[in-house]
Amino acid sequence: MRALSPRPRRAVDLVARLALAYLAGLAIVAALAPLWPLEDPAAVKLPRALAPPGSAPAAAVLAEPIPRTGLAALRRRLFGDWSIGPCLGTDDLGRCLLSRLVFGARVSLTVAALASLLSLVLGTTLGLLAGWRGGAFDRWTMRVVDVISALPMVFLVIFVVSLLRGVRNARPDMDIDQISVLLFVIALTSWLSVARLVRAEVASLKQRAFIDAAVLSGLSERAIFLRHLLPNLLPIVIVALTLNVPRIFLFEAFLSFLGLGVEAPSVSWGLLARQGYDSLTAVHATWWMVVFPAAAFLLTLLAMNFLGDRWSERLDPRQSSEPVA
Amino acid sequence: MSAPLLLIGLAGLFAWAHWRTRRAGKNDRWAAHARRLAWVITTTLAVYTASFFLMRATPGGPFDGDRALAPEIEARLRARYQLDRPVWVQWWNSIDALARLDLGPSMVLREFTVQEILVQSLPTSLLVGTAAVAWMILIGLPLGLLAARRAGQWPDAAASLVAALGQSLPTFVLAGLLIPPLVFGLGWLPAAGLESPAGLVLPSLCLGLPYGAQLARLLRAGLINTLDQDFVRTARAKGLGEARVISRYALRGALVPAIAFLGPAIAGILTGSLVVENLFGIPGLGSHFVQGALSRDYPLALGLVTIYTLLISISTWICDLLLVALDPRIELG
Amino acid sequence: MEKRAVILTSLVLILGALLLGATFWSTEARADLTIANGPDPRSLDPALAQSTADLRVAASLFVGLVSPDPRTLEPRPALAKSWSASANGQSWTFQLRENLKWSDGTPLVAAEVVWSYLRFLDPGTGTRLGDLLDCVRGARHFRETGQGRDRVGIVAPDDRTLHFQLDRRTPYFLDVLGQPPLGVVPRHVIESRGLGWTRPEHFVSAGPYRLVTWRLRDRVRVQRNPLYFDAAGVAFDTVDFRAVENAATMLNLFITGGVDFATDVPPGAVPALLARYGASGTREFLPAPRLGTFFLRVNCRRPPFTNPKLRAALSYSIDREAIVSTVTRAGEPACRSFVPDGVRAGEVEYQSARTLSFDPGRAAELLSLGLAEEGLTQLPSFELLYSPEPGDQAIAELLQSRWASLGINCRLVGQDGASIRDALKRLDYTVARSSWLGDYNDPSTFLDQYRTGSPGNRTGWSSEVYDGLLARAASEADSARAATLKEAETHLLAQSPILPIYHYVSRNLVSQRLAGYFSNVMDWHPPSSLSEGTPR
Amino acid sequence: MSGDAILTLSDVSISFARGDRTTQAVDRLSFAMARGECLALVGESGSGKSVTALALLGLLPKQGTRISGSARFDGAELLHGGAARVRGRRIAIVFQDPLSALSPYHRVGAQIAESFTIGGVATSDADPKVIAALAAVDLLSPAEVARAFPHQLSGGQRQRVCLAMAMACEPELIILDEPTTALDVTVQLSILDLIARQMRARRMSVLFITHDLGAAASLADRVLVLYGGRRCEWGTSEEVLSAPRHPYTAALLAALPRSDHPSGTPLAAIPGRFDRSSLSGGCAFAPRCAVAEPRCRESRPMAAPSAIRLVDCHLHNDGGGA
Repeated sequence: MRALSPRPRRAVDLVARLALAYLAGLAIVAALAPLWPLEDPAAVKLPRALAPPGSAPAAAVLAEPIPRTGLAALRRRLFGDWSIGPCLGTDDLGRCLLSRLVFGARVSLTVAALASLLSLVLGTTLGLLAGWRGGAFDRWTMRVVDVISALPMVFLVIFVVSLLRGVRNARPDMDIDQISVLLFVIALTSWLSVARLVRAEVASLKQRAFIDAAVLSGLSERAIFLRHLLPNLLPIVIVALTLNVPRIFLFEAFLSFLGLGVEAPSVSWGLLARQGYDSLTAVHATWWMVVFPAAAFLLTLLAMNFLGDRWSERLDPRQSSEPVA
Repeated sequence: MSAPLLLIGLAGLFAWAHWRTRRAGKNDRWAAHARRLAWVITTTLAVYTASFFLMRATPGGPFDGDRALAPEIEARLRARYQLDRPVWVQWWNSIDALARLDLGPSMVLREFTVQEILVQSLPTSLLVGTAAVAWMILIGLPLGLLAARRAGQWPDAAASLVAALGQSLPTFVLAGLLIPPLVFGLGWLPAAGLESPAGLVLPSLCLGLPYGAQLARLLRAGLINTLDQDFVRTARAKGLGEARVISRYALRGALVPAIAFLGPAIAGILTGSLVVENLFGIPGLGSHFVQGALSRDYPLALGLVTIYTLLISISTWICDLLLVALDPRIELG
Repeated sequence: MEKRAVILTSLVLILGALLLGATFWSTEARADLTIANGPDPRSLDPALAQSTADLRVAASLFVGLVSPDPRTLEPRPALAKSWSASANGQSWTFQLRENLKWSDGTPLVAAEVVWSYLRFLDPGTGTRLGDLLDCVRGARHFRETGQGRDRVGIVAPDDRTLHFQLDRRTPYFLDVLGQPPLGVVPRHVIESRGLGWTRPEHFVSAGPYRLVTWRLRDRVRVQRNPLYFDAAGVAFDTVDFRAVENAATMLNLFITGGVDFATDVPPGAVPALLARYGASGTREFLPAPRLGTFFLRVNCRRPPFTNPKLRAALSYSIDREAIVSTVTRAGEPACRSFVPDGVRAGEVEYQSARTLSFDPGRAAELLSLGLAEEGLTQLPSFELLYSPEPGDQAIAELLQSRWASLGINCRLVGQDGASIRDALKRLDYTVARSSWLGDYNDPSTFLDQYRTGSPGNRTGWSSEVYDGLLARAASEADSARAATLKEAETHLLAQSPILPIYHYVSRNLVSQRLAGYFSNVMDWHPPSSLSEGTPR
Repeated sequence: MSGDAILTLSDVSISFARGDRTTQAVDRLSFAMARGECLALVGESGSGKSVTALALLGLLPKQGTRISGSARFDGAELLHGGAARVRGRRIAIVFQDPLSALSPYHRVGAQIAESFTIGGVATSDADPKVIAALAAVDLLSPAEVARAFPHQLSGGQRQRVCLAMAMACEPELIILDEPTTALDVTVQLSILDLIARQMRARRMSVLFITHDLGAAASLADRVLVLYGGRRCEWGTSEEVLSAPRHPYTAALLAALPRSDHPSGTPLAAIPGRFDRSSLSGGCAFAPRCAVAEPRCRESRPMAAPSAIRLVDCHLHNDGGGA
């Protein structure tokens, strides 16, 4: 029999539910960003630059041309000219920080989600195959992983940005932006760590008796993967993913620090963090520009970590069984 | 002509490993090491070549400045650094030089060769990197242990909070938040520079904390997993104290994924030091690396890519060795 | 067994770290004066210096025939003790001081000064600022072709006399000679050491300081040169130029006393700095106008901006006051012309064109006129290139937002400096951020850049009228020349290949304990003229 | 009960709370075993055998586990944290699956040596003792085995290693938790034989947990039959196995394949299956009992204390048991 895992307490489950609710809420808020009664995140309003939270009046939103379709049009119909206003303060160009956080979540979460998905699929598949098959396939896959992970990201970014500008100038109709570049570069690299982890785990799982039993019982490779390996891999994969997301956030922030992040008028959390840092000096700090983006990062990752832990524990096949004697 | 020699040597190394495997069996240690070494060299060459052509494909050149150079001057400079030759020839020549361990002269910092720049900055990076790894372990290990031992209880939640804090704040924000209290408030630490051991504290902390947080989370997951395993129960049944059960048995299993993560983490610490170097005015490799790339200083950037590749390859190699030492069921690849 | 291995490994690591650390922590005592100099100097060779950070170090190590007065910028005797010009201003003769010596004790003679200048012009040296000496007869030809070295109009009739023959009357010739890139360099060392001559172990100079250490990304340490002709007038014995790229770090260092002189401040801190360290505070932060302009280049070869009306429409739609009051905030003057105020044109002060203004109405009018001429109904969206420098993005965003309200849509493209320079070089851009810092105190350092074919042009703009006006000005006397230059500038601004935005100010943080710091338009504060002083 | 009892359990109850559900694994279990005796704890899966063993050694997770009652080992209380003092030194355990019970990361020799050092043997003296211990459990090349990692050994070898490890400190009581279940039949016999010999040679008390009545019969002096965490029957193995008095014991024995039955005779299966949720105030076996009466479902049968034979069954106790 297996030893019994600790009983998750009610409070823990409550927090897990809260975390899930927060992430789901954030995803909805971000996805439907244009629908909310927020100001245009790019609308410069110089007279109220660097206004502390709640102190600045809301700006008239209708100054911009009225959109005919989509969420933004629906927003007009629902809320008209009304907006919540810059209740989290404004940045150095008087733009509403709340609105920028919401629209920034759109970019940051999209990039993180897509890159995670890709790393999940690519990393798990390749790591699994490499760990399972071993031999030449394993060696070659891991070599490729080594080579790519040794490729300097900064080069890649500069290279892709420049290349893309060429494409954009040649084909102005193709609407490529910096976000796509970001996605491309991050996606290219985020699967590596997952592949490595999965491979190591599979290599160790392979030695376990239950896999031997499965092989001996003549189960097809597919069935072994699906029924025996994947369930055992899930916990580690989920942890790897919850490690990947902050890495993506941080990489994006790093690019913003270098000035190679998303292009205005797009916003991302990394860019907001950079602006927050810029506003934080030894003699003066506009605290809201630091605190709110940092809190956004923190809450999201906290929720993600918490949920990841909970999931990986729940999904662990060794822990889900009833205590037996 | 050193490049052909290098390639022949590389092929020889592969051949020897193959021969040795045939003779001494699949698990022969020397064959595995030889093959690994050969792969490290191959990887380095592959990354070098990929970066070489990547760099040449990006617009801009090392001699572009805010003020244009007269055509005659630029032509002479290009001739001096052989940039007027076909790219393939340049590539072959640079591989040839690389085989002689000659990384060439910097094209932007023209009074220096790349080796000289490395000699100046690599020790700094290693120093800061070592300190950051120390922070990583100092933070990650206890935090992970605490969280796993008290999984689902408040110390776990607190550790998760600290881990998320460490993971989620971009380095520059972290530095921005740490500097005011530690530098201005308490006056314990210098604002920048490595003039004293105290100067090492903040940069390495900023660099190591995110990785420490990740390590903590990996350890937590791994420990919760292994603490549940039968052999840990056996160890307890033997009458071992809890500390020894964890340090000798449970941690062993939990360290496997953590070590697998350590390789890339060390690489990240070494390469990711740019921001920290910028913020704390530290003369390390990172800023040369990014500056080399941004100013299209081909030899400098490529030389640093080579060094990084080697460092990363070697750190993963060491981690793989550690893994084998930790878990005898894993075979040396 | 593993335990022993772990202990051993950690011991080795700790020992290694301590050993590594020892190399840093055993460094010399603190310098008498520490300057946060910005990015690493790329070269200590004055001929190769280009950034202000490079030039600051070069100026402390080398000296030319004359040197600008830190207070008035008037050329003062340096290696030359006296000089005279011919009546037509085309022939100059300089007398060197007696007993000039290099820092290694070798005597410094006039022939070496000539050699120094010729090396500066030699295309093999690779200087970017070679056009400084274009007024000298034959200099440009030699610089551009490498031919005719002996036909350059610089000769040394004897060990202490130098003779320059100029192509035309050049009112700013002495200002040029005072520039740091024209510091005199030691032939005897350069010829024997090659590129490595700037290493501390070989280094020889004739300036106020000589080189002690140069650690990349860390610092350049210099020490008083006892053989400098005015060694007694140099107050600080050792000076550190610390490589600090980040302005926030500079500020932190300054506040904690790590540096005495910071050369930049973070834009976000400017208002607080002005309040606390400004004129009403400790007077350690006193931004002052300097000769430099931040502007946008427009690619005049890329439709529809081949049309000057459209370019002018862009110019009239820029709210420059908003930019300086919200982004830069250190009192930068919003541009009314390209050439900053306070430039001298020989004996007179240059009155710049002052034709720029923010006029949305006029912008809209010009826009519709230009579009009609081009057969367009709407201005197509174009790209604005900006660099990662602090404040740049905010300016770009501000422009984008303002233009959008006029129906001008642009897309912001953030690129690294090298990519932007490359785009400028190949004219592969539409609108790009640019900046220009004047080399010497004369409008021509700005206006000459837009002459047809000038290497600094990079807009594809070419105007016979403009070239003609500049050529005419070159032969005129001071006040007439100033008027002609103003006419040229007016033409340039009307044609709008460049859209000036604001003029730079100095952003130095200077410790109270330093005396000898004077605000001037060249932001010229040689460490050799600073001294320990009473708090201001 | 016997005056020289090495282990006495009285009213031990163990329950697990997981989420909203509470599972009663062991329900007021009482028994005693004498010094030098081998007691077999017999029951099917889920009857609470292993949980009892783990509880005795204090190896159940603290969180969510509720233990009540008392278990005295040589006079000292084992439950509620007392086990840590005697674990390994005076009471040892051998688990069911020798592969997972041995650490995959350490050499076999090192794992055994550790047991010796716990028993007070100096680290430097441990190695020859390890070899001797391995030789004592009939391993052919003990030095080689000591150098091996568990995954390099066969199942039988591993279980011998576990035995050697358990016996390293010369414990007074050894708990064998289904030590042969994971092994081949031939290996099972040799291991049982080894255990029997060691037991006699070392005069150890053995708590032998098994679901295999045959193995119990061959090894044990006495047998305790468990069902649903409750005691059914206790007595000498001969009595219990040849003349079962509890319907459950009888059914268990009937389900055993026997050599004296002609081949082809179907095995007598116990109808129904154990369902924890059907446990009520009555006899645990009542739902599946062929002879159950209404009172069996209403009140729980408890035998009066006796030193010879205990049968927790209303029917038996009616018949004026011993």
